[in-house]
Amino acid sequence: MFMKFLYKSASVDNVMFFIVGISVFMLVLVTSLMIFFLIRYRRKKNPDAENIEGNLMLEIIWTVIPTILVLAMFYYGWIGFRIMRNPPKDAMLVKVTARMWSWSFMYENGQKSGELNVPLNRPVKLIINSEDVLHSLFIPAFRIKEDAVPGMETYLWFLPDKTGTYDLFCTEYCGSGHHSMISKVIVMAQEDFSKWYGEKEGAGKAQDSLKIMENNGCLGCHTVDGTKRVGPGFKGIFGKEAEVITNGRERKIVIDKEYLRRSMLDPGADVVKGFPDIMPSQKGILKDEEINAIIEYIKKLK
Amino acid sequence: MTTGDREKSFYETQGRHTGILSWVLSTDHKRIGILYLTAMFSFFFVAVILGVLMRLELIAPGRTIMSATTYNAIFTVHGVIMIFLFIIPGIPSGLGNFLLPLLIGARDVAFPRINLMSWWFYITGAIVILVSLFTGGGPPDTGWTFYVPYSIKTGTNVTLAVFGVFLLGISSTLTGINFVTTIHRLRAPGMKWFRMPLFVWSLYATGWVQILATPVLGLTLLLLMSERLFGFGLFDPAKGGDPLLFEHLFWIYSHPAVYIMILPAMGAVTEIIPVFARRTIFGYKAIAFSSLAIASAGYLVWGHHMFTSGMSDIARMVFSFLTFIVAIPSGIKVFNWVASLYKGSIELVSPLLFTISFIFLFSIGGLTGLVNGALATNIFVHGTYFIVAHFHYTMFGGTAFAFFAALHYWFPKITGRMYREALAKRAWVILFTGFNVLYFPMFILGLEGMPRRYYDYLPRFQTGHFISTIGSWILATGLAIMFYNLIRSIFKGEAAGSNPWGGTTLEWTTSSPPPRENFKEIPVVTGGPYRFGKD
Amino acid sequence: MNKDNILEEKEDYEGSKMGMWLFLFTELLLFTGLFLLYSAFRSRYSDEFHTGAAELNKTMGTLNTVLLLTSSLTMALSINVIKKGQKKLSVLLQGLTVSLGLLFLVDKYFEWSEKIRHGIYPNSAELLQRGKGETIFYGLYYLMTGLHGLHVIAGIILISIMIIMTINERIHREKFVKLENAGLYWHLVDVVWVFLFPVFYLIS
Amino acid sequence: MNDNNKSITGYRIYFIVWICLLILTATTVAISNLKLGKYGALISLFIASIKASLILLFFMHLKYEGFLIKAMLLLTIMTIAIIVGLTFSDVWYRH
Ligand code: HEA
Ligand code: HEA
Ligand code: HEC
Ligand code: CUA
Ligand SMILES: [Cu+2]
Repeated sequence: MFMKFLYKSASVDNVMFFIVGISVFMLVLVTSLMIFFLIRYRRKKNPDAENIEGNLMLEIIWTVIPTILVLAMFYYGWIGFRIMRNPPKDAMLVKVTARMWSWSFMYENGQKSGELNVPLNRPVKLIINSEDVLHSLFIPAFRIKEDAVPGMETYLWFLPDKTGTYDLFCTEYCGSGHHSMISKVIVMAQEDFSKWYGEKEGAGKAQDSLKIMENNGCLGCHTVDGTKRVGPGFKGIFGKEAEVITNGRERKIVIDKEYLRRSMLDPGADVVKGFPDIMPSQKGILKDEEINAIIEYIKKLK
Repeated sequence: MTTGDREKSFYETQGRHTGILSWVLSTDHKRIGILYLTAMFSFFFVAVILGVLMRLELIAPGRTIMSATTYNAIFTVHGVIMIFLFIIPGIPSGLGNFLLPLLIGARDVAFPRINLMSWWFYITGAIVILVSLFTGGGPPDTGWTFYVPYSIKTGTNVTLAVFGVFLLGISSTLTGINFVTTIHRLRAPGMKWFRMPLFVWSLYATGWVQILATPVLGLTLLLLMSERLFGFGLFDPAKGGDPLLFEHLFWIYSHPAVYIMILPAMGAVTEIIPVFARRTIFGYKAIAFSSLAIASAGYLVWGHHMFTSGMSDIARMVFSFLTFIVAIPSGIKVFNWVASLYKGSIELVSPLLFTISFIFLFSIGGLTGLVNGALATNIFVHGTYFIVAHFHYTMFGGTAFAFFAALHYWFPKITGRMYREALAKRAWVILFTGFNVLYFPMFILGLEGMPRRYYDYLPRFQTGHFISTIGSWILATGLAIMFYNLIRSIFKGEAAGSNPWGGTTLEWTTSSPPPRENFKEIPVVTGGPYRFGKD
Repeated sequence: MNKDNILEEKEDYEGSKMGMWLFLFTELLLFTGLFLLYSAFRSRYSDEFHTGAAELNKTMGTLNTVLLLTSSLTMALSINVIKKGQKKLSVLLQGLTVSLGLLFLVDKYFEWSEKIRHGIYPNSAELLQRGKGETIFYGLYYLMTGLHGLHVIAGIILISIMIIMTINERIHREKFVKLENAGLYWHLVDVVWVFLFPVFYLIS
Repeated sequence: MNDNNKSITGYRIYFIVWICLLILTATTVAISNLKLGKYGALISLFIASIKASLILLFFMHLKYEGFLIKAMLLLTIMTIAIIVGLTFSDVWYRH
């Protein structure tokens, strides 16, 4: 039902060509006139200048013509934009959650993934939210971008009309991992997509703990091999004593199940000393089983 | 220097204090101007080094010389220094202070003591920012835009840095008040509004922007500080706040601020063109009014920085429309400048060279601004290197090149000496080449999808980044030569005499450097500012 | 004679006043930012703003309004009086202005401390538990009245300096622009309050 | 400095203005007790504007100022209106 190759991106590109075309023309005009005057009226050749105070006609011309040009630019830009803001009714819905520093895509059947898998030629509507700070979802190949704002839903849509793998970036600065908040858009043929979609559906529950952590972005800040990133590493912490800051006061605690659970649901309550209080709360995001699975997993990491 | 009865220049008149105090406690607008210039270029130097370090890091994918945290701090500090310490005070507070009273035939600005005070705010703010780099949680890493909620959550020393910027805001506001009052009250007898040099017009327009926009920045920063200290929650969605309102408040100031940066620059080149074309300016009134038009339209467009922020679609449309309106008066200026060369008798010396390249580079920057301003294309290029290229073309290619032009042009007036013209031209060639090699690839990178504020990038972006880094070295060479030439000439240059270029505005009627009170006798003005040749 | 001073000595009456007005405009824009936030949030949380406002002490707010309005009167009179050379009366009126300003602050102090005693202050558990709208309402309440309070303090300091200058004859019947400017500042603080008052106390 | 004194305003006018201000304060408080809902807010803002104008015109001598200061104030108020108006093009129409 939709037209040609990269339909929407083409509309952006047309606007781009239009504006850049006019701009290049204007630039060449201005520059060549300047250079011509510099040569033609150089002092050696033209020792006596002529005082020309102005010319009303010219002023009007170079006010009116640019005005018309920029209004045309505005108009095309706006038309292109209107297409971008009106997703077709039959679009496939994908919920996007951004967090420091990973993306999570949730499909209508509840399936989660860290990459955006979409079938060919079906419009996709992305509903975007953020768990912590501002992010921005950018897919250069489809010329679309929209910020992920905590506490507010934003949206985007695009028509994946060519199979392949495309880059997906975060373009709103969000901390030290901003540059690594990169994912992929994989456009696959309908059959491949159905296979992927169905296959994952059954596997939803049996995901292992590491996968849970990957899909929820924990590994953007934590590691399982003991090194520190933005947050503490998980290796060997269970049962150890740690210094945390509670309500501005330092205290010592022993890392046990309860503490780990609290760390995930209410990370601001006890902040590990030496780390910033930036971890997003997982309340309402991780299910109870998932939390338990993670705790078990951390327990075993020796 | 000529005769013995020459009036003592302001350098030789110390005033109430001696030594260094005769500078930092002086209320002489010329001394204050020089204080600004010195301080500004010191900070510029720091920020330039940071810029080059960034480029070095970006020469290849992966870690080259620094960690991600360091990189983020560096681009933040680079941006903050360049914007708030260099380019905003640059022409108005630095050159403007020195020149404004000279241009309108006054002995000083309207409030000399407040002028000194605003320098002290400036320097204190600058010091606070520098201190924030080495204390607390380390240098701020938010980008110069300080977007919430990240700027509230990060553990780095944002509060102190923001306080520093707040002080700079006060400094800028006070300068604006001072200039507007000065222009209203202290014009020499006979200098009607339409006899003022066009630089003064642009300073006047700038002054109003400083008065009416900067307080909003002040408030925004106060709010950011109090969020960090007390957690009111105005910008924290968990407490009911709204991060987009912060963006509005920030850009309500920061878009008009880009016109604080460019307007005085436009004014400065408008002084230069007629002098070297030996003819009057083309379209005096059009240029004067376009300054006011740019300043006022500048208030209407801040939302174009927020086209992808989740703002309402109606607001996006309105702001996009208004954005295009600002382009028109800028265009008027450009066309009038070009027309002012027509049938001139043009001498292509370094100030004019810098001016011509200013027009060229600013046009590129401005025209790509149109790409940013159209909705469809903005969605694509926002947050990419296309924007980085756009604003370096406008700020560096625009404002800074005009600033360099102005420095060369008024150098003999300020120091009483002449720089080496041949060397200045050579520096210009290298600077101009380096500039384009450095920033042009960024347009391409942006269109390929390279996001800004990225410490690391995918290998497919490498070519562009590599060329760009090479460009930064060429540019550095050019700047080094230029500054070498200027600094050397302060001490060793030939004496310049009071009017080496044959300028017709009032500053050239007094000796170089000017005496403490600028004019032996306040001149009486009988005609327009640019009267060459016959009449 | 030190050269630095020549230019500072001569006073430009119109110029000083223009400078002051320009400064006042910057103050207006400073508060504009806050009123902007207020109205944006109000349109989102209008019910909560009403409940919030209902809890503020209207009597105290009204009292404060009267105090400030009266202080504006005494301030205006003090300038009139100095123009006629009645130095003592002017000092007295300025003193009254300062006292009324101080009373305003005392009133504010009681208001704030009562709220704080009830556990309502930025980021307090009580407030967070009441929900988003009220958190924002009280956030704005503290910010806006707080910033206004700071201006009152600044005004009090300024006028106190004026009192000293009047006593020292540095302000007198021929030279009073400083006093006028201080007055302008004080009236502006009053104008801001005139808007703060209905916006916080009267919308319930 | 002979022309400065021309702007001496009579004592009487000050007291009248002051009394008007107090009356307006009383009115606005009284109206707020009537609970007029949405209109109440508008009315109280309207009254506040009158009060502010009184202070500006008389206490701050705006009435006796030249054209310039008035024009400048107008510019400021217009700027404020623009800032608020354009921001609300977002706030009101966000989906
Ligand atoms: C000196 C500084 C300066 C100046 C003068 C400008 C001038 C302009 N800017 Fe720029 N801008 C910045 C500094 C500046 N900018 C900065 C710092 C940022 C990024 C901030 C950040 O995010 O960190 C930015 C970002 C920015 C954006 C947001 C991009 C984004 O993040 O999504 C937009 C969008 O509209 C924009 C537009 C414009 C426009 C339309 C002009 C116009 O005023 C330009 C007008 C000039 C011309 C048009 C050229 C000359 C005219 C002719 C030769 C005549 C013929 C032309 C016609 C057909 C009209 N700018
Ligand atoms: C006026 C403003 C200005 C100027 C002049 C510059 C100058 C430079 N900037 Fe700019 N830049 C900004 C303002 C400016 N910048 C802003 C506002 C940002 C956004 C920050 C943010 O995202 O928050 C930015 C961001 C920015 C980025 C993007 C970072 C990112 O998004 O990841 C990059 C990357 O290359 C960069 C590079 C440079 C370089 C290489 C220079 C070079 O031009 C520097 C080259 C100059 C030299 C190398 C000169 C060396 C001189 C000497 C040796 C002479 C001696 C001098 C004296 C004696 C005084 N800058
Ligand atoms: C934005 C970065 C970030 C993300 C994403 C993140 N964390 Fe954290 N985490 C931190 C930081 C920083 C700390 C230390 C400060 C604190 O306790 O709040 C931390 C602390 C913890 C702790 C306590 C560790 C200790 O040593 O005491 C646990 C457990 C934890 N996180 C689990 C998780 C899980 C599970 C997820 C994913 C569902 C996750 N985190 C996602 C940043 C993050
Ligand atoms: Cu997420 Cu940048
Ligand atoms: Cu802008």
